Amino acid sequence: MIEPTYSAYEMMAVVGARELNDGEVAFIGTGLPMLAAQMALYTHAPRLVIIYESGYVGCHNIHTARLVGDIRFMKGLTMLSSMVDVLGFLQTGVIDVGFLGGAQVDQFGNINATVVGPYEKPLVRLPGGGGANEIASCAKRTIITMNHDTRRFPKKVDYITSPGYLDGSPDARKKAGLIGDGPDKVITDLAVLDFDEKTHRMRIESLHPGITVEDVQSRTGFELVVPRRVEETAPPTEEELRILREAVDPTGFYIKRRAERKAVRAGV
Amino acid sequence: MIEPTYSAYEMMAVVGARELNDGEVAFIGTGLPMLAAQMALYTHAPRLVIIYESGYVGCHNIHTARLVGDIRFMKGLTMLSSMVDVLGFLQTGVIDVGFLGGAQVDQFGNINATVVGPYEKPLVRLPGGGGANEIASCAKRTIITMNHDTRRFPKKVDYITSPGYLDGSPDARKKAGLIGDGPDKVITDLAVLDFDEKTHRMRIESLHPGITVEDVQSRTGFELVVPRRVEETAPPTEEELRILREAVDPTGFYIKRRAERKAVRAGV
Amino acid sequence: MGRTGNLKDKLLPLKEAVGLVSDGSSIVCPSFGYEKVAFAFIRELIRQGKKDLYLYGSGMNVDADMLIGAGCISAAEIGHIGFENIGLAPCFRRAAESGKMKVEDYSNFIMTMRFFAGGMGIPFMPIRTGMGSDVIAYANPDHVIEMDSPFTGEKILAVKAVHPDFAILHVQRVDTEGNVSIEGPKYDNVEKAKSAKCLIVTCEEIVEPEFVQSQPEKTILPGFLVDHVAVVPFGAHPYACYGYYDYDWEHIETYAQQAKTLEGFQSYLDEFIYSTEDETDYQEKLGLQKILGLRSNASLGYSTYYEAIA
Amino acid sequence: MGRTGNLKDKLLPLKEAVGLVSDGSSIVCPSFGYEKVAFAFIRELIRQGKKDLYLYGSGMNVDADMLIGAGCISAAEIGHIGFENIGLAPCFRRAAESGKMKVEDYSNFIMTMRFFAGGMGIPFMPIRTGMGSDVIAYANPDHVIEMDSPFTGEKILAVKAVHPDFAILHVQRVDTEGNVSIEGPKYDNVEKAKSAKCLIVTCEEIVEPEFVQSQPEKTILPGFLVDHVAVVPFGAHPYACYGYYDYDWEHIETYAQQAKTLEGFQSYLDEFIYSTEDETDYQEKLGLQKILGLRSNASLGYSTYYEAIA
Repeated sequence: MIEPTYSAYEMMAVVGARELNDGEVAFIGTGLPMLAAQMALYTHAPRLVIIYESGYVGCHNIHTARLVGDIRFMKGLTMLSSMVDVLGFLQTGVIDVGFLGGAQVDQFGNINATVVGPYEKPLVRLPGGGGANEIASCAKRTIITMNHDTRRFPKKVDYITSPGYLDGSPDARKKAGLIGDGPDKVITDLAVLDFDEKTHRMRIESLHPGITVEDVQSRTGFELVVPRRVEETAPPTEEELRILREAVDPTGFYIKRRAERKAVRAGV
Repeated sequence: MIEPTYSAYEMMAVVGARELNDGEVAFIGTGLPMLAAQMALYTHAPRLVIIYESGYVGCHNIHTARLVGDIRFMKGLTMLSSMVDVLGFLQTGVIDVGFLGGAQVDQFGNINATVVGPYEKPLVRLPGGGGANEIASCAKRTIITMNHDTRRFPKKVDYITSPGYLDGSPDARKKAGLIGDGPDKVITDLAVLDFDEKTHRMRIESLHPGITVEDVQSRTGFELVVPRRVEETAPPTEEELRILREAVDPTGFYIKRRAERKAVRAGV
Repeated sequence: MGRTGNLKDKLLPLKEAVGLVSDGSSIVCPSFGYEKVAFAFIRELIRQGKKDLYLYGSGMNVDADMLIGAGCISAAEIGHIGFENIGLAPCFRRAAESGKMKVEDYSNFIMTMRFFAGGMGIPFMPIRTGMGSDVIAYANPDHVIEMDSPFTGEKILAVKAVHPDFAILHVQRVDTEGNVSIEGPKYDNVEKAKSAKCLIVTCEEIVEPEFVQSQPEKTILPGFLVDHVAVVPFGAHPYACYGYYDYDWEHIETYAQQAKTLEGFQSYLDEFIYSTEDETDYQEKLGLQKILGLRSNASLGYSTYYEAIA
Repeated sequence: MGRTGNLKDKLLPLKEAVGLVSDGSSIVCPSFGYEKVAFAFIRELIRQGKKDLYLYGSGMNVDADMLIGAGCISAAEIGHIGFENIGLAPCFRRAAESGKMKVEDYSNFIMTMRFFAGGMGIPFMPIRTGMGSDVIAYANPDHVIEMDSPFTGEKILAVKAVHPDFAILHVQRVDTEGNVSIEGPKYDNVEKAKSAKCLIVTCEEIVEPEFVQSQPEKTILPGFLVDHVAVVPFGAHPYACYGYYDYDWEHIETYAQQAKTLEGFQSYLDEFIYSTEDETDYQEKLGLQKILGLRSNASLGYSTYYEAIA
């Protein structure tokens, strides 16, 4: 195996960007989705309409934003709106795609960002969902991104902050009153996953270069659906890496920090 | 009797202005109330906060506005808001005073601006209430202005567009779910009227110069409450007339047109 | 993909945009304050002889009266149709008094919040007005009813969301990505625009995205909510377009006077609508000097035409 | 007479304004995007040792974490408390994991619409989110429940209006009539401000009414909704104030690092809050060069400090 010249985090950002199509209306959550969205805008999707729950519609920021409410979005902004307004957009079903992180995702794509352990007496108190519940409830499709390990991929999340396919039954979302179609893809540091159309169980779509089905399954807390044919995820091109590093995140706020943290973790 | 040097319409505008106190928040309807509000701003109430349902908050227009949505309000405007927002203010009970015209007002201060005759087959189809229902429902107190004649002052209006004291019973407004206290004054070309605290029936407060109780009663379709002592309405001062004619309505849009119309009516 | 896509795919000549509105459609033409109303669109609806339109609105004026008089409207849910400080709406009177047109009377706020609910994707809104009055007594219970609030049990008015087939909005500017940018008052235009199944925007001019991005707080609608755009300079006449031109009060008074009789109304339509092929014709009929006279003063946003002639 | 009255009757020194908040009050400090947050007010709440405050919010960050760590908050209804792109909120973690603080978890939109309902004077709002998830499963049924819509019978979420005792908002400008004028994002600040029984505004500066009237679309709250005003320049630090100064990311990261331990958090409080008498002291501690470095660039509205040091 050739040592990749890019980090797993960069791979996720590039793959995430590719999932956003030009001309779509995308409601973006915090973290890696922010990087991926700006990457898409700078590469194949210059007409992507990026919305943040802070009320920013049509972001074309020239400096790297550090949070969804960052005032860096004011520069080049198409529409300065409000939370009532943009979260309201979601309810009308006009948002093509939502893009979310989280702390846990289960076999049916339900996301937990609230607690690890019992709700009443949590082992780890997480931030809570913010606007993620709305995005996951209403966007036509949702992309989820998370680092891949057993702890983060339990069979059942401790708390459903943002609904995926709920219990996986065919009409679960519709019965609950949700208008969006649910999770479409899960992008991790190992693979891209999607969901079986009938059972709504998570399924391997493509494996990142050098990763095997066993690698992924062994770091997943439930049984993945493995289709007969599993593609290899196309690695970032040189051009993609150049844009990501020089234009999207030139100060390395996302890319370097992640690398540093990972180094710290590995060292401990 | 000395011929007054002002028209009945000017008298109503001046008396209407006096009912608005400096520093109050006033939600103003179309017609004479617009003139009276600007008059108040130009005389004793420079800090009157004038709101129109079009979304204008804090009007200091320098040219005479012809309608509540007039773009002349943009000049000197404190806050450009929206209908949702300003009509929402009413619901929270922060509006001190509403000021309304209409086609009919009854003994309990209910206003009709919808139909003369039966609703299903009207003799005269009026415009409908616009935002007047909201103003009458929610302002802490309401001032009503109307020309005084039997047709316009029926015992019971044909249609309650904007609620006064409804059937006059002590808790009628509260029982209906209304938060404002109801009609306070009625300003006509003959008199200023208010409402009996207990029965909520319309009562003469002051008579315009030269007008008798009999004049008013004979042009009212129900029995008015007549207190032991009835004041004379103070006529417009020279200064008030000068401001009204030279600053508030220098083109005579309101004042001259009314005079012309009256002349036409009288001639026919 | 929502309604993104290039502006060039959304741009239509006015006649074609009007052609999308089939007989029997429900419409809302945001109008309040004789300003930023898609009046050119309304004239073309009349030229094309549209029938049985269902009209939704809050505060409406000459716009609604003209459509009603021309026989385009069979029913309406309204807050108000009248000519402020001029008088009653004569065509509306005739249609309502004769029973030819069905009317549901609400208030402006009831209608505004019904549009708000429609644009927010919720089935209804709770509000505190309308109660006690005949607005609720005569309301269609499928559209407006009293209900007990959850949590508090308070009595409140529930007003149902509306979703007109078409909203037609006039604005100053649309950028080449279809984003809608305005100057001046907003009224309940945004709520109305968002409530409709199909949003058609007429505008004074097309601008570059950079211009819109230089004042993003003036963007009222993102391009992905806009279905069609027609460029119609002076398209709000006889109403105003803040920062561009004032209302033509003389024209409005002429209309109000003529519309008092059926014959007068017919002659107004003949002169200004049926005998004009399009808006260019219409503008020529008004004449250059009138149009120049209504130009907005740069420091005011409206003209001082009326002060000058007083 | 509402809350009109001269600004001079509303103006209070920061310490007195904070003094109005008695122990046990419920509060909301509009905060989203590390910008326009009344952080000086929050520091003074901590200096004055407020206790048992009930915190309402949607998306909250360092502001909430610091109040919680300092022991000011006994319970909260929230959408989110975390440090975006930095990590978890350590004080919130300790308080929630130990059970010392009671938390009701909703979503940002649920909270935003609860403030909206409060500010609109209606008892609840119907919305389409939250359903299916554990947000509704663990919701307090006195605050958030499912209901059947009138008219359509659809299942919808009813979220109850909130009316905090105090809203404390930081803005760029208040005029001498108390009108509140801002630059940049609005988030759900207006809804939060309008929902409260008492609205306290801290501002960078007082301006003339003529200035506010020159851009009336930037006025977010009329003076008659404002109870008290405190002039607190640089009052949002370590957060930003668009057009004035940027967020102090280094300071925020220092806080995030120190707050990970009780001792570290205590030493942060000691250094920046308990050992400073007031905001002047606090600013001196930060130092002139830091404050100059964060100044907004005129063409951007934020600083390029982080690009410069990268």
